[in-house]
Amino acid sequence: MKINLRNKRTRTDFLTYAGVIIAFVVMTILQKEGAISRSLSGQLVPICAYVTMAISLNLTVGILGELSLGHAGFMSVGAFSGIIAAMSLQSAIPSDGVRLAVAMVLGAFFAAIAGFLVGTPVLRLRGDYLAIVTLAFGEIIKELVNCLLVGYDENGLHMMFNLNGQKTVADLGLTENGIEIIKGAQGATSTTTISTFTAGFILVMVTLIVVLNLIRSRSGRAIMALRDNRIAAESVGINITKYKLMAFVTSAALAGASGALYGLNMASLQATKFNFNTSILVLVFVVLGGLGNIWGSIIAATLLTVLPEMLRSFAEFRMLVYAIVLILVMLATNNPTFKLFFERIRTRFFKKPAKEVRGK
Amino acid sequence: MSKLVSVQREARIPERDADKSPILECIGLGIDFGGLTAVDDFNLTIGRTEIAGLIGPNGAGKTTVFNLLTKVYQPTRGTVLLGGIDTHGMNTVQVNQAGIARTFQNIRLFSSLTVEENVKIGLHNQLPYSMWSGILRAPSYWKQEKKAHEKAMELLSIFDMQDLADHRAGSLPYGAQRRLEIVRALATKPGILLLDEPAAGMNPSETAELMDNIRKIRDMFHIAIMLIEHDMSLVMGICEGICVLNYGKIIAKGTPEEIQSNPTVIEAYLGKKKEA
Amino acid sequence: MEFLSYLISGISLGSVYAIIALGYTMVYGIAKMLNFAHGDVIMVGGYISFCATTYLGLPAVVSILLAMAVCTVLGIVIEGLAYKPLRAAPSLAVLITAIGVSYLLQNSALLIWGAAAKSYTPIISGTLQLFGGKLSIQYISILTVIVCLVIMAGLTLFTSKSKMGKAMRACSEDKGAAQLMGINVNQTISVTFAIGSALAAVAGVLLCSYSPSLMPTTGSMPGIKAFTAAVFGGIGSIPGAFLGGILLGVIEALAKAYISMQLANAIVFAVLIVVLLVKPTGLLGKKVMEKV
Amino acid sequence: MKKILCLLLAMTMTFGCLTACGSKDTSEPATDGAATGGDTADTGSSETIEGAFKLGAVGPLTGDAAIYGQAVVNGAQIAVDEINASDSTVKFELNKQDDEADGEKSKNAYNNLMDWGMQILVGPTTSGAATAVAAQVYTDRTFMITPSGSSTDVIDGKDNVFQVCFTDPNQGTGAADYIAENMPDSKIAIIYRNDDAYSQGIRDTFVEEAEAKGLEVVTEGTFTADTATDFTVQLTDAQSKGADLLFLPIYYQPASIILNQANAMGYAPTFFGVDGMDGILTLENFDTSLAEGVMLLTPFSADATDDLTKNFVAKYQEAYGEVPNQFAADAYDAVYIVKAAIEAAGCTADMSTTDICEALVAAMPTLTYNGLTGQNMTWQATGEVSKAPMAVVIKDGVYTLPN
Repeated sequence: MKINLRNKRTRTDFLTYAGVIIAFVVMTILQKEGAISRSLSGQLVPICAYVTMAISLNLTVGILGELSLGHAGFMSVGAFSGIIAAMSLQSAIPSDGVRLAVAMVLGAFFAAIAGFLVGTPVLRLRGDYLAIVTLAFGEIIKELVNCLLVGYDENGLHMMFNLNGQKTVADLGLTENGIEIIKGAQGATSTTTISTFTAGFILVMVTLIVVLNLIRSRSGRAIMALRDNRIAAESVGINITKYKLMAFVTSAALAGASGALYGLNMASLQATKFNFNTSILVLVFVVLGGLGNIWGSIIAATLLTVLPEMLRSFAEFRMLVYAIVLILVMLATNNPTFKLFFERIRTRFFKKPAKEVRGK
Repeated sequence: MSKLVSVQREARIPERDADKSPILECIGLGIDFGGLTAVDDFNLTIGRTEIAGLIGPNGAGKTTVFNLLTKVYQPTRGTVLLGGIDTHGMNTVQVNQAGIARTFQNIRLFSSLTVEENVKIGLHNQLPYSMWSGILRAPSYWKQEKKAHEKAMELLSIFDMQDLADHRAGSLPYGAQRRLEIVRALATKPGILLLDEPAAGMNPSETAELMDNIRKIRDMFHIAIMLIEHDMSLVMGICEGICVLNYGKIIAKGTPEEIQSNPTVIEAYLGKKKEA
Repeated sequence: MEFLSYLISGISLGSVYAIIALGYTMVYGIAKMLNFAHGDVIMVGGYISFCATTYLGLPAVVSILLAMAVCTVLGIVIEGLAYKPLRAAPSLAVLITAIGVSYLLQNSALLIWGAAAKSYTPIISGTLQLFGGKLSIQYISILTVIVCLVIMAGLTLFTSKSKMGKAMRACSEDKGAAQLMGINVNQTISVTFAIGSALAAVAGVLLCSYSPSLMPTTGSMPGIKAFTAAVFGGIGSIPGAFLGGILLGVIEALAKAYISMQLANAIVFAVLIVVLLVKPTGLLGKKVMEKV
Repeated sequence: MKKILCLLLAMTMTFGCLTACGSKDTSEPATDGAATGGDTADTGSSETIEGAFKLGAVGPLTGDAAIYGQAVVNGAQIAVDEINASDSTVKFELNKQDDEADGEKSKNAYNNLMDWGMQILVGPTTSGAATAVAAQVYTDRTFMITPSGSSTDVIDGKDNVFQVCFTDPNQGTGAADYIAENMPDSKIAIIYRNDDAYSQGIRDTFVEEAEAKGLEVVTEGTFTADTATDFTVQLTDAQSKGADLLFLPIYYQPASIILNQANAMGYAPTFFGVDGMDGILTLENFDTSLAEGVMLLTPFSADATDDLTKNFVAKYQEAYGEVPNQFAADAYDAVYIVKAAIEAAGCTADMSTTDICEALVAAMPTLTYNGLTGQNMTWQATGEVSKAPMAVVIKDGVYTLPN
């Protein structure tokens, strides 16, 4: 199994892995030395979660080519099932690391189920209609979790669905040693935070391995074939539904794992966190990083998560600046005039004309 | 039933396999779009290794016939037998697996992928390793991918395109894109290959080369080829049987010589073109 | 009788959705872009009208006209600065830009008008009492439905009869061909945005009259709901937007009343999903066949 | 690579552009208090004081909940300015950070403040965010006092986290007790926001206590952030069930819509709110006649005639052009409570954050504080405040004590 670095794609993949590993090692050393601010070190786990979200959404939007506006819904499913798992297994699995791993796997599993349930009917739709249905799904998940009451005691897991708003955690009938895990709208408020940067790094690596290896395999090629030309893909015998679903479910599962990581980093988490805005936030990472460009997603997710924090000196102008940056970046990367302008700057300063295979 | 399958012609190419049963039989095939009948009463039989032509004026319904055969549209009536098996109820993917491959009038490549990947996608169903083997890079992945690479290169070599393997399909010149589409279709191991205007946009020398290649493909893979083409020199040059379509109906069938002398055809179509 | 009250609530709310959806669907139909900033233009319209009546003491009608004028200019400026440069860009890039514009408008409003909510004075108040007071309909709801119908009829006439309207339809079918026919596509799209934004101002005034509280985020949720309504009715279709809006409002009200208030929104979205599965292009949407 | 280059360039461009705009803004006289309040405060004198305690304030300054966060930082700013201008030996340096009412952003804001060297945290403003930060604060041993994070989850099991506001259950039972005492025969309907911890929390304990006291709750209506524009269904339901008292454990912004829509429907029950309702009279352009007869439990009233309140309201109005609401008052009190605790514990500004924390935690239960939001406020070691809720009724557009 030798790695052929002369192949451009293999090289890009290899550099992506290497970049993530180097970033992790550097950050860990700096953190040990106390050389990075608390502000940044506090963001490391969310960054890992968002990077995973961005990569997984890129699988749907960039690789499969279907616009999803409800990716946060899968994150939500993963987050809350991960929290339930981690909280109820506290005594069964004393090791934080193992429990976190189990929670992430379960989060991924339940999100995958959600992905399958949504994907099966919905992937028959196309374009903006599919987008609106994923948006709708994200909103439905949010509302459902808002009605969820979950507790755990020595008799096991208690779960209740608060359909009419009349029930409270007290109705779960927990014993004295019971813990209230999810309290409806109040969300999960007594979570023991067990997520670590190392766990986040491992998740990002696993995500990279899954997504990159998938793309470079026959299944990934089939998925990209669907994106490029659905009719041609069918004509060469690619089962559209199967591969759409494969991409969608994989993407959902990774989002679920990311949600579990995120959820177990927060002492308090409400379903409303995973709303339309969060889905959009992740979509912005993907589009800015470049559709189908995995390392682009990683960098965009990191930069854009850190950016609002760097803008704190702007006080209340902060989000305004963020919005302007967003618009300008979109213009700069997509407008022919701007592109030409940047190209010129590049050639002037780097004396190396852009080498790119240009399509017709 | 028509006698487009000229069994006698078999004798002209003795190295063909002995199976004389037809690969494709259309019986009373037709489709309506709303109230409009696009194709009606389409009867055609094509032999195992025959090269057949489907011609007719613009809008005659030629591409619709291809779409019916490949189940892009489900026929309103009629039957398509593929190697004797009824394709009723099959979808595009299933008829492809049953042995029909095609190219498109307006090229439909996977343009952001490389030439090699395009061919490998054609080989998709011949690479039996699972998603998990792919993600975990199990031994079967390496073995199958190696095989796929070799096979893709072998197929590309038909048109001498091995050197282009790493290029983006969308960046290829027009002619090469058409050839790649044929290679990709061949990769699915079809029993019959449908070519939709393969020579469109080609100059005479390229067309001549294409004619040679079409014959070569037939002889190499022992498959039937059915093509839609406006270039009469190509059609008359390589087709063993020709079917003429006008207003969705077959107006004539026969050998190139018969078609050329058919008054109905001349009146409907060839008469005007022939002067050119 | 209660059912009727609920139904009326639903229609009232639905008519507000419908009026927003009309703007959405129009821009989508011609520019083929999901203008997520539409809801925020509504918010701006509401604030302008609020300022005109409260600070300048102008009559309601003048305030509406002023709001329409400001929003029209705003729409043209947004289109010219943010969307026009991306005409050739992939639709996702435009989508993200629209989201950027939405954030920009919200945060500008926050800086200009402050975070505190403002109470909007409805342009007309009062209730029509029926059956001895058992059933009441707010005048503002009646007005909204009427305005909605007028706008719908106006837009339909405009797109089918006027030269500009025909140009719009041509652009929506095929921009390239329209260009070749001598239609100024850029100008047509700008006009579309101008009309869409003027409609947004009207919608803002009616929304705030119905639900009289103004905040910088006032427009975002109704915007999303109206977008849903537009898709529900078949995006790009003018009667579809009206139908979608009304249905959405009615479903929301009845779901609240008879199924679960908790899940009213979830039910609305679930119905949307079911409708799209049965009719993949919405209730009145055109089915587009892909040519092979 | 090209994209990243573009990104960086674009960022630099905007930074340059906006710094220019920003500096121009501050040089001009403030025209809108709320908008430029933060800016003027940043350049205020509080920053350069030697030996001052570093105080952090966190709340949503942007987004949906910006009303509350801005009130909190403004209230805290007034208290800090007052203290620094006085001859008190305790001085403060205040740093205000935005958290968009989001747990993750709130933790970021907190970490950012810790990088700055914050010694005491006043915030976060909203319950969810406060709970997320409280867990972090507990492990870090930083002293935290939240003006308005009212859920019990905020303080549960965290000895160094204190509240200025009532806890939600406290308000729910308080309201039910008050109704049981004064209007025991009411047919009660509740409209609450079920995706909001605050609202749901109060509703839960209210219903529990109402049951215990034998009150009749005829119907409950809910809404979420996404359905907060239309309440006619909930109101029709309440009306048809014959409810004559409408309990609204919600904030004043949606409450103002409910009052409007109920009025338009011709439905006029007694409205009963909790502390979130405070502020309804200050809502710009709000027709206060709609709020006639609304009862609410609130610890703070901007119309109170005591000197402390009058002074605070006047200063707030001067600085920010608005009448302060309960959030601002809570934050104002929080700063003074911190000051009192520092004086009681004898802390100095050169002590470490954790030392200050331990000293203040020990001092808090010994304090008795009289402030804007209550007389004789005391704290249990759990962090919960004990103060008497005050029921007021709105008459002629002002709060009056009910007869």
